[in-house]
Amino acid sequence: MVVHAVLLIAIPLLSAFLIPLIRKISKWFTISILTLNSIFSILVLFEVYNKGMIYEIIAFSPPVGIYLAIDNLSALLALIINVFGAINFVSTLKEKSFKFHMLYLLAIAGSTGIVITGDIFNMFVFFEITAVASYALVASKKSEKAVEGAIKYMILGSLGSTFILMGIALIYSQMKSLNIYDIANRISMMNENIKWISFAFLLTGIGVEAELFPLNGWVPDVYEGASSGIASLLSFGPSKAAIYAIARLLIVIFPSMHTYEIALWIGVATLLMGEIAAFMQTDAKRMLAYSSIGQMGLILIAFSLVSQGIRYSIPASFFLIVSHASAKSSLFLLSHKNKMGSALTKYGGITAVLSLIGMPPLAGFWGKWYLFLGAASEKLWLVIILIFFSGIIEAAYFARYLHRSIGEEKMEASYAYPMAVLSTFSLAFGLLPFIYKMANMHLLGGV
Amino acid sequence: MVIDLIIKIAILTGYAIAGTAIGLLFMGIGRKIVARVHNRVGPPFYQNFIDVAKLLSKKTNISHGWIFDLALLFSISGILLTLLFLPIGGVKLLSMDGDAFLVLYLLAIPSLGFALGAGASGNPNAGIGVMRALVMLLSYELPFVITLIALMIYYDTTSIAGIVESQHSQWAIFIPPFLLASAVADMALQGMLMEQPFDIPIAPHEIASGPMVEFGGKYLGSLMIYKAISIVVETTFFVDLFFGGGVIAHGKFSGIVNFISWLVLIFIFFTLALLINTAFPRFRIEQAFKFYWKYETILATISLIWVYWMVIT
Amino acid sequence: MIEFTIIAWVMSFLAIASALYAIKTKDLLSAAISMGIASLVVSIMFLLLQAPDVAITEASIGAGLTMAVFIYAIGKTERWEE
Amino acid sequence: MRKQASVVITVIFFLSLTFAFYQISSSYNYMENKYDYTNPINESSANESVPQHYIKDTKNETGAINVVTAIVVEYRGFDTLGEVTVLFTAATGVGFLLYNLYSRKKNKREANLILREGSKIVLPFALLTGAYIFIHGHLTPGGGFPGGSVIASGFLLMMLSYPKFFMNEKRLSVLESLAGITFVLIGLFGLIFATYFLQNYLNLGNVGYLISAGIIPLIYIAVGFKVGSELASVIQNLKEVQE
Repeated sequence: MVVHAVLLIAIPLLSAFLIPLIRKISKWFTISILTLNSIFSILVLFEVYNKGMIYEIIAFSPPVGIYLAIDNLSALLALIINVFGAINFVSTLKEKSFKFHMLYLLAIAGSTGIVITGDIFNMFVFFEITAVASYALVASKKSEKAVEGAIKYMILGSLGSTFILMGIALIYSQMKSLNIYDIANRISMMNENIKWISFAFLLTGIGVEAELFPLNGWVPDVYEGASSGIASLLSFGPSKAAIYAIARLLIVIFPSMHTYEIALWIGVATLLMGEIAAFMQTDAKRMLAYSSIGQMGLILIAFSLVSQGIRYSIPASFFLIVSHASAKSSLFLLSHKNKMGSALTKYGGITAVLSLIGMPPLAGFWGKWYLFLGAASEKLWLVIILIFFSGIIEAAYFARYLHRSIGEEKMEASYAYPMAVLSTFSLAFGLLPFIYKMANMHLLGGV
Repeated sequence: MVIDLIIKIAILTGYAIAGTAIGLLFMGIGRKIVARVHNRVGPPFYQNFIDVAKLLSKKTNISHGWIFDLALLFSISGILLTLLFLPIGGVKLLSMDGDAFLVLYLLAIPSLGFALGAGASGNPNAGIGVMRALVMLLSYELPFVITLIALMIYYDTTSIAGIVESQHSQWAIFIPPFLLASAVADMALQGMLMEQPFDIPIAPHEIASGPMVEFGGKYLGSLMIYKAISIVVETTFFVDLFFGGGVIAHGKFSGIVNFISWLVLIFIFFTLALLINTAFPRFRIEQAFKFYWKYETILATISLIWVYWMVIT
Repeated sequence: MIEFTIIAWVMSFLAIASALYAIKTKDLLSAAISMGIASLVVSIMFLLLQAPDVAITEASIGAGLTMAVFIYAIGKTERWEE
Repeated sequence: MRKQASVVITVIFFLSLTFAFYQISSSYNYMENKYDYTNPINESSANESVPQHYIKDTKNETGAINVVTAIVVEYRGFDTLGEVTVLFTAATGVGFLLYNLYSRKKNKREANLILREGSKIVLPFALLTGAYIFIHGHLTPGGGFPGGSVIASGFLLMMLSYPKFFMNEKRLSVLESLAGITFVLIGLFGLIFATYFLQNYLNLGNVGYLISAGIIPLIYIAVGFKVGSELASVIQNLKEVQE
């Protein structure tokens, strides 16, 4: 069956607009819409899997109009965002306000839009939707910490949006086009200085959302303050979409040795900062937040190894994204009580932690392994040592975390079931054979 | 198809049984050697076989839930999987690009397994032991990884089999920087084997065997099997890296010769570890940490830079 | 053409000056009002640059609604910055 | 320390921007350059720069005289849908966060007589202007966003002069969602009656007349209602909130 990819965005938007009219049943309506959207995202993934990259024109043919360009990685990310969003919604069932459901749908739609759009300004618009929805969702707990985190996030996020807009304006001033692939094909015509300045602006702007090194001051506060369901949403939704946007920037628009190098060292700095800070935390949620930063650094490293190790880099990022999205979101759900009482939560928590540390045969292991291979093929031995070093630190604090959080207290079913299901994904993606084929296919279009 | 599978399963079982037997034998001989150093007679060398048989035939009444069971299974399967990836006497069973990283990860599995088991058992001594074991893991991995990367840079491969094959003409130990690196790696081996002065996690006199304190009966028997295989695996890893997997002959009966030389080599390094064990008192945990992260890491880095310099000139 | 240049310079100067004043002053109310002035001046600039669409939007949102929101917010909190 | 750092960062930011814009002006004039588009999609027939395409072909392709409107609603209609949603999200977020903090204070100071009476006269004209701006979006400068904000500023005037003035929250949000649904449905009808999402499937009509340009006026009316009601509700929320 052929599915229009634009429905992935249009349906959540339509239902978000519809919810104020049907306030009474908004919860069940949202669940059914999220389910529908997950089914669509699965269909889109299969279509991409069969056909390769798919395009969906909106209104006019590009470069005059806008189109959606869905490659394998973005189809996978759309799947992750939508399916995980549907599963994770179960944990927020206690929220009664229909506005919460609207914001949730909008955050999902925005993150999906970032990954599937083929137009750089359209990407900015979806960044805005995602960011604004996330600010409100973070503050929805209404505790002092939540509001503090949300305000920090909002200030940095709006600065970041300004930077993105500046970068896009500079690109448009030179290329007279906003289509990513069109820009990529003609990037050599661009003035060298403007290219660099716009790259810097875009990296800075998206880096706020992607939790990169100097721009991630908001991360621990936000994850600590937000309620568990929302922290989980942030860990698989907006941050993954943003890191994918950076990948498009690096691999498609500005492919050159220097950009890869810059991204590589930013990634390494992010990784080390995140892991070392996580090791020193005493609060579980803050530890998970810093560990998220570290993982984002890993994913960025994977994306920046594309000059020699492209054979390995895309599978590496693929598995790292899957592993981090599933494991970290399930751990954030666990951090609601932070005690693994029942067998279900024990299973979920242990699987998630092992996948994050990188134990075979879970998805996290394949990610790290391909990452090592990619780094070795580029002869970046120092990077390997640093990644390994951070991996050891990660293992140490996660082992401490496991050791402390195994206990007798039970969690509510609305948290226990989603977290178990979410962490199953890192197991399933580590084992399913067709995933390997998918991961090894060329990604990001014919660039 | 089916026959292939059966053959594979048979080979795996054979590896497991052989590894266990060699390990238990070594442990028995080791007990004898330690006793001689202490000027005692010591148990016979087959004592460990008897111990394991006895423990496995015992009935276990105490259980701490499925995580506790899983932890042990986890550790044993991790160490068995590692064994399959290590070439023995130059004969490789499984091999792929980048399996050196895989083995490093696999070697960390048992520690995590024990952390899980200890967490599930709830014994405070086990908790202390696990914390120490994790700090030890943290300590010795870093210098070890640096030496491993020095090897990878020199031989330009990321698979252990590749490293072993590259050493056919000349063992790595005869190249000056790797002499230094092997000294570092040997100390890391001492930590991996949990022999003195690095037996802090077990610390028989302080915390009653640390992570393993709650294991009894069948569990203790399987634990001994795990210990036996881990001796073989860890020494083999060391020998593979620096002694070319013990490969000395290429020819008609080279398989047997190489197997024997491998056996001799791993026995030598196990004995070396035991002798160090008998001669030194135990470090405190922060001393061990400092030892590894200060002196060992510096030496390893020196050898890495030396190798790098050799490669680029 | 010379008139246009003069008006553009004056307008830019006014916009920058009022924006700087908004940063400098300790009185939040006058800061909000001077931000409104800056928006108004910028909207005139848009008009001069033949972008009437943007000019209408900037005038009503930048000079009208945003300022009102700021003034309501200041009314609920404190007028003077420490 | 922090202050110095922020000054340094700001200076660097502006220097790089200035440098970039200087480079733009000194690089080349785009109207003289004709590019070959390497087409991302095979069917695309564009063979010139995008701005030139907008200026030359807007009238034939969309039937709108106002090029800006054509770009905003037709060529880049998806972006506009997104921007409307951003505003919607912000309004929803404000309403969601301030929901518990409402208080209808009784004793508020009244504005003076001139403002009160004057605003009564001005309000109808403000609403009319707003409506004109968004209905004639495809003919004259303006459109949904400016029109909506003009309408909202009319209500702002009422709020300033009558502190007890208050709009029904529920009706506002119903209006808002109806307008949003209209926009998305128009897009989805494009998928059904034509090929693409948001494609113009109505008759373009006589270029220059009020009823022309297909879906553009419809979308702009929806956007106007949406923006007006959203901004009004945001202001009302912020006005009613108590610390």
